[in-house]
Amino acid sequence: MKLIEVVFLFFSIQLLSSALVILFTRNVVYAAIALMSTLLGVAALFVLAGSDLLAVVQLVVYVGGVLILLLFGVLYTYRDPESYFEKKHVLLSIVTVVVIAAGLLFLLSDLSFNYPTLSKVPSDKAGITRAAGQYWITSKILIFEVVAVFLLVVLVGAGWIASKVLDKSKTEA
Amino acid sequence: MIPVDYYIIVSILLFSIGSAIVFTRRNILYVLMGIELIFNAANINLVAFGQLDPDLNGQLFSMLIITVAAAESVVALAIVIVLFKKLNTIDLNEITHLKEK
Amino acid sequence: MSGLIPHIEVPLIPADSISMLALTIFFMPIITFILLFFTGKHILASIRSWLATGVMGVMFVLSVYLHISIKGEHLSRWIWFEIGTIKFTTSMLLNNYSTTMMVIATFVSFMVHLYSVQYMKERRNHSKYFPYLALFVSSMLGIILSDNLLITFIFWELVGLASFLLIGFWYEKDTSAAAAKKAFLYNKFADLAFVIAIMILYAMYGTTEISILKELVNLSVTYQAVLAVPIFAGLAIWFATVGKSAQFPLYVWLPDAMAGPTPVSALLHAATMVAAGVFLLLKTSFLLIDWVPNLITIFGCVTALLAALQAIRTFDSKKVLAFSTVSQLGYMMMAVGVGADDAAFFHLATHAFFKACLFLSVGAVIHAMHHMQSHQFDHGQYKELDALDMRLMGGFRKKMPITFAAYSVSYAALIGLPFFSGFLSKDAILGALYDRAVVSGSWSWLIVAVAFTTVGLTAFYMTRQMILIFFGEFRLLKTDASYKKYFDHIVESEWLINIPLILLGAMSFWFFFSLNPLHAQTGWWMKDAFVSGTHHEFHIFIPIVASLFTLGAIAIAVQKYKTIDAFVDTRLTLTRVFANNYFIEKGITFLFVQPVFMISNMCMATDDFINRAIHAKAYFFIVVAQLADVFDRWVIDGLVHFVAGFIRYIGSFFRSYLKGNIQGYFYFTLIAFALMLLWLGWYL
Amino acid sequence: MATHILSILIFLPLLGVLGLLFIQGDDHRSYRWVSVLVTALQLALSIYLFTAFKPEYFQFHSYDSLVYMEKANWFQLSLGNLGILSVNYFLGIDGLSLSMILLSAIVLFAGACASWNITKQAKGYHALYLLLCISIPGCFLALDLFLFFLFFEFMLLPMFFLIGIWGGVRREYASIKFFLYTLLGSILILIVFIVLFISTYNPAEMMEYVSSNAGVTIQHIQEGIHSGELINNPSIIHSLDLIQLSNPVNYFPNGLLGEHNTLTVFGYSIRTWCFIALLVGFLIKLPAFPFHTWLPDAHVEAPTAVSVVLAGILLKIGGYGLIRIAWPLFPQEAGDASWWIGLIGVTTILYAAFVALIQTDLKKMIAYSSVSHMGFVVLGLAAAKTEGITGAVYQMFSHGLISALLFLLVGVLYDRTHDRMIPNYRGLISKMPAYSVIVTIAFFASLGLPGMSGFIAEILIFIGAFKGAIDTAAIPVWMPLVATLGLLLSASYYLWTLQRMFFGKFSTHMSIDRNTLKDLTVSEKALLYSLSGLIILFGLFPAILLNKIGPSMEAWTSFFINMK
Repeated sequence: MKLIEVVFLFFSIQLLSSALVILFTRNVVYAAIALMSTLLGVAALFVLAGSDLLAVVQLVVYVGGVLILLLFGVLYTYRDPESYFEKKHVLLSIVTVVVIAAGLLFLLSDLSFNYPTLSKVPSDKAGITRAAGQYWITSKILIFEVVAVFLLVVLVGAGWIASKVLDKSKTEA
Repeated sequence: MIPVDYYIIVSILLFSIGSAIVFTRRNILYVLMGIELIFNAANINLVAFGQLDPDLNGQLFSMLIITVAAAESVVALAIVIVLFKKLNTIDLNEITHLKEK
Repeated sequence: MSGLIPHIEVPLIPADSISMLALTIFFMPIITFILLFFTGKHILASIRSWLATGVMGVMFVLSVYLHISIKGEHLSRWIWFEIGTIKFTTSMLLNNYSTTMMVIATFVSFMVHLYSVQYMKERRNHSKYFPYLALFVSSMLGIILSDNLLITFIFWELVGLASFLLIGFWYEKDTSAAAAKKAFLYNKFADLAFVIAIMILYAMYGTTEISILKELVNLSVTYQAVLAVPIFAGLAIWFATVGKSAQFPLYVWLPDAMAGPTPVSALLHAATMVAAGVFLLLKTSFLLIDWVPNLITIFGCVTALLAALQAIRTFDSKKVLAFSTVSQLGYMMMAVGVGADDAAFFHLATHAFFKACLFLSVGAVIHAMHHMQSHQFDHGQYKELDALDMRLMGGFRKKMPITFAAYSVSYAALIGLPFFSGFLSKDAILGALYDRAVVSGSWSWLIVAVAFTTVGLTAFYMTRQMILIFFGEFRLLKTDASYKKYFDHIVESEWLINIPLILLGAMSFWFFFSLNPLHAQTGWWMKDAFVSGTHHEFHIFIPIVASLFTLGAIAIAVQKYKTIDAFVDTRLTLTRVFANNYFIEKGITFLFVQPVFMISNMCMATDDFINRAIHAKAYFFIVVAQLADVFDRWVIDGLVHFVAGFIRYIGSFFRSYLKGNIQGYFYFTLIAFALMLLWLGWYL
Repeated sequence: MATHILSILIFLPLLGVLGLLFIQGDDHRSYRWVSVLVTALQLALSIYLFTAFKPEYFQFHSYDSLVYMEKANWFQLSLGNLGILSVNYFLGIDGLSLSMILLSAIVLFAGACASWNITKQAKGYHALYLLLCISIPGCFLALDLFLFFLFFEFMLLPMFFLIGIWGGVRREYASIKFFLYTLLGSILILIVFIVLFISTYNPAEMMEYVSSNAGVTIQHIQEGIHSGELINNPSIIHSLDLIQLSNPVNYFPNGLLGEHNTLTVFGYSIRTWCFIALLVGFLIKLPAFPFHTWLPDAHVEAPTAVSVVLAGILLKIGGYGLIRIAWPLFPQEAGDASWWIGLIGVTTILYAAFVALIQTDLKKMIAYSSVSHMGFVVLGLAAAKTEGITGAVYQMFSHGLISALLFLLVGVLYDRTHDRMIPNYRGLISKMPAYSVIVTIAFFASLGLPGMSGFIAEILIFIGAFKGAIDTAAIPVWMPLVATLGLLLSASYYLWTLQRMFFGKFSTHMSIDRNTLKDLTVSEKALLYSLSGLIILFGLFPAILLNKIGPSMEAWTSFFINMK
């Protein structure tokens, strides 16, 4: 077992166990923290897969953006401590996980991938960041622009929906 | 280099857990988190296969997914807020308005 | 057809200075009308009335000047409008005829205005009265001056409008409103003939210029070409005057028109409305050929006799005068019929003055009666009092001497006593009738006999009116002695009323018309006033016989009414016939009005029928549409509904498993996903 | 600007409609200003047109006679063996259109002012009204029959909704009746247009195609068609250019309307049937007996402004169509049918007058009087003399003004009391003096009192009809004579109404609130007085209009006589 596989194993267990925490915890705040842990683990896997740029993006977008939003949602919907908690469905959860995972793994075991032989390894010492940046910014610029505009529209729209409700609640109060 | 199969196994497990969260939790915030996990599972797959591709298309795709997921969660949060304002609950068992009357 | 008549160019002639003066006179009342109509109640009543009166006085003075300074004929003609090359002209003809008529019209109008200033002072709705009078006068001037039948027709109708407005002046009284409508409609009916005359003349001769038409008619008469045209045109114009100049059988509107204010009646009867018809007929007398003049004579004769007979039995003081006017108009028409245009116009002139005077003096009496009524009203014991009823009058001779004097002078003129104007003009007409009878014989003698009889009748009913109004006791006291104290208050009218009476009364003397008191042929009037005029032999026996008739009738009347109480003066059958205007109106109602309403109802029914037919068509379409709808719904739609329903059934079966919970949907997605995986695995 | 003045005149209201889009809120005040402003601009433009129009002696239906012509090809459609359909955007103005344009501008402006009090869905109302303002001048100016029909039909749409939404109690019934009646007429007209389209060709436009062949003239093409060389050629151009249609050479000799065609249907030629279809189509619009029953219902139910436009302009389109299209295209048939047309005219005059006499609804009475007065137009047309035809056009013009005034007056009363029944009022003159004065003016104008515009029109029609009867025996002599009774009847019903409603002691039916009977306001006075002023102006000085349109009408008559 190579070191890198050990590292992979470590992060895999870390992220899967954090995910299980989300599945089983009754406290939504814990769940949010566990989610952060999971996302960090995924970022680590990205690094291991040689795409350090994506790992950074994962950190910035998910941990820095989505998670904060979720926490805000938690705060906003806070009513009383009871609502933090809900009844556990441990058995149901386990059954579901097992059934889905088993099915998929069973499927995977039947599959045999023909991996292509690598003509060149994209991740050299400098990482793929420079190459990826140049490549995306030049020949795939359209996708970036589409994504950018889409994001802008979504953000403005979401802000507008929420602000309207908030305004109304303010005037009602 | 770690075999792609490993990644796939991790992603399958992550996807299963995420699905389980979506199916079993009643709090809408948990459901959102589950969806994020599912997204991440998909991303892991893409990145794993993407390292075999010199054109980096897999990574580009997962980049797209990350942004879409971010947008999705923003909209979802807005919807949660509206829902909470309107129905005063985020319990999915109580939000059954889609049912045919 | 029209090719047979030579075409005559219609030259355009600019107006000379005399014509401009006449135009100025014509436009003065129009401007007054516009000014007073639109200022309405915003200016003081006295300013308004004096302004109108002043304008009328200036017009009179200018007319006199025009009449003196005019020599020969002054014709001016302009283009009114043109349709491409077709020109519609308007023209003005000044000659002795028209200027004389202008002087008469403006003088009488001036007098009536003066009178009205006082008369209308105490009556309501003052503000529109003088503008309407101005409109009346200006339309009359238009008829007098215009040399174009189309333009004449315009003013002809405007006279009708003005009379409508003035007769209906006290619109709150139902009789007034009805009389106004009646007057307008009777005139409108006759005016249709005018329209037809214009149509005929324009279609045949291509113009409506009277002077051009005159040449053309003379030409066609000379050539003996299409004589029917002037005959029918003349007939139509005569029928138009039957309405306006109140001839049998359309004269019934005139007595009703007494519902208007008394000065208006005076104007209507003397110088404006009824005179317009005779004047027009004189103007277009070249159209009256062949048998048309005889027809005119006969109708004139019938009118004179019937109206005189009716006057005998009427108790309404103004209606007596109205019937008298109708009767005198009959005389004028007779004169027109026998071709004595000069005599007809002469009688028109003299009649204008004395009839205006008669109306105004009777008006003064009525004014006094009204005073009495309003006095009573002041004392809070108002009783409806017919101020026009001669049976309630009497003894006004001593109370109102000036009025009495004016009345009796014009009375003498009307019945044709020597030394008065009526004597001259009536004798001229009688002489003309006699001359005609000598020539044509047979039935013409009957006309002469009726004319002389009517002279007697005129004297009779006028004497009766005079006695009833001015002599004897004040009979109102017999019915209600409480009027005594008011009767004692009655005094002579104000000077503004008396001056017109005196001036108009003075015009009844002979010397204004002829220095020879017995015969007008040598007077300046007959000599100068006419361009055309045939010479008549003077028969000394005619005035003598006429005077004998007159004196005899006076004697009978005095004998009869000196002692007999007026209230007994009723013979039911005759009165009923007279009061109903010989059932002319009933006949018109029966012959025209009722059928019109019958046709109206029939037309309305036809309309309903058309509507029903359309509805039936619509219903038919609806039925067809329903059938198509049934086919659509059950056969074509049925198939579609079956397929759709089947699918919907399946859908609803599965839907019943969903509880509206989002996670439920996830489950189903998952199941579907799993099935897909299974399927995938199966194949792999 | 001067070259496109006609287009500007027509499409100006489109700007107004766009303007309405940008006005927010339910406030009807700003909408009504848009309508008034736009129609005022249209009025100013048409007055400019009117003053700039120079009367000259010209030929009827020739390109030279049109002042301010606008012509552009709109589209061309190849129909295979049938040839090519060419549709032109073709506008032009001559004396006939000039009078109608002036009238419609005046009446539309009056109607816009009368829409002042509309509060129910004001935005939609004014938008529809402005659409009406487009289609009406368009109809009077279009000289391509395709374009004409487009505008003609387009008028129905706003009219239908204006009656159907803003009308009285039975508005749905009235609007549907109006729509179906008029649609029937439109279908007949459309059929004739299609027949015209397939049986004519347009040599002028074919010239443009073959202009590469030097030396080919219009005569060559016409000779080619007539000798049969060019027939059945897919490049033959058909168009509905009215000027070309007026030339009998441009009909295929063997076509449905050609001179050699011997096909008959029920014993009459196709040309006769086409004329009858056109006649009925336009008589429905006019309307004439027995196609008139839509009018009283439509009038009674329509709101005031729509009544004004309906009586003031829409009826005139029927008369305009007869004069502009039916008579010039089928002169022979029109001449042959003159007896029947005269009969329709006289019947309409008398029939409608009789019915008007016994109406108890004031608005219905006026509606029937409109029918009666439009009968004069038919009578004037039947005789086909210059005087009569000019009288007919003048009658349309003057009746447009008078009926607009009358319906405005009814609207004034209805606004106040919501009751139009004649027996329910008495002695109104003492309560509403100014109103009564204008009513009297309007009534006398309508009954043809001299000094008002109606008189000039009617007397011209009478002398024209009688001249026609004497000169050409187009109609029998009794027709104009009997028609004069119409004058008496209209005097009867107007004076009777005047006597019943306005004279006598003041009293009203107990259902009427007397406090609502207020006299005219200043703005109402301004509108009504200016309309009555116009009526008197055109009655005293007919030269203003007649001198302008006279040459055109004379050219019309000579054209008609030559073609016959």
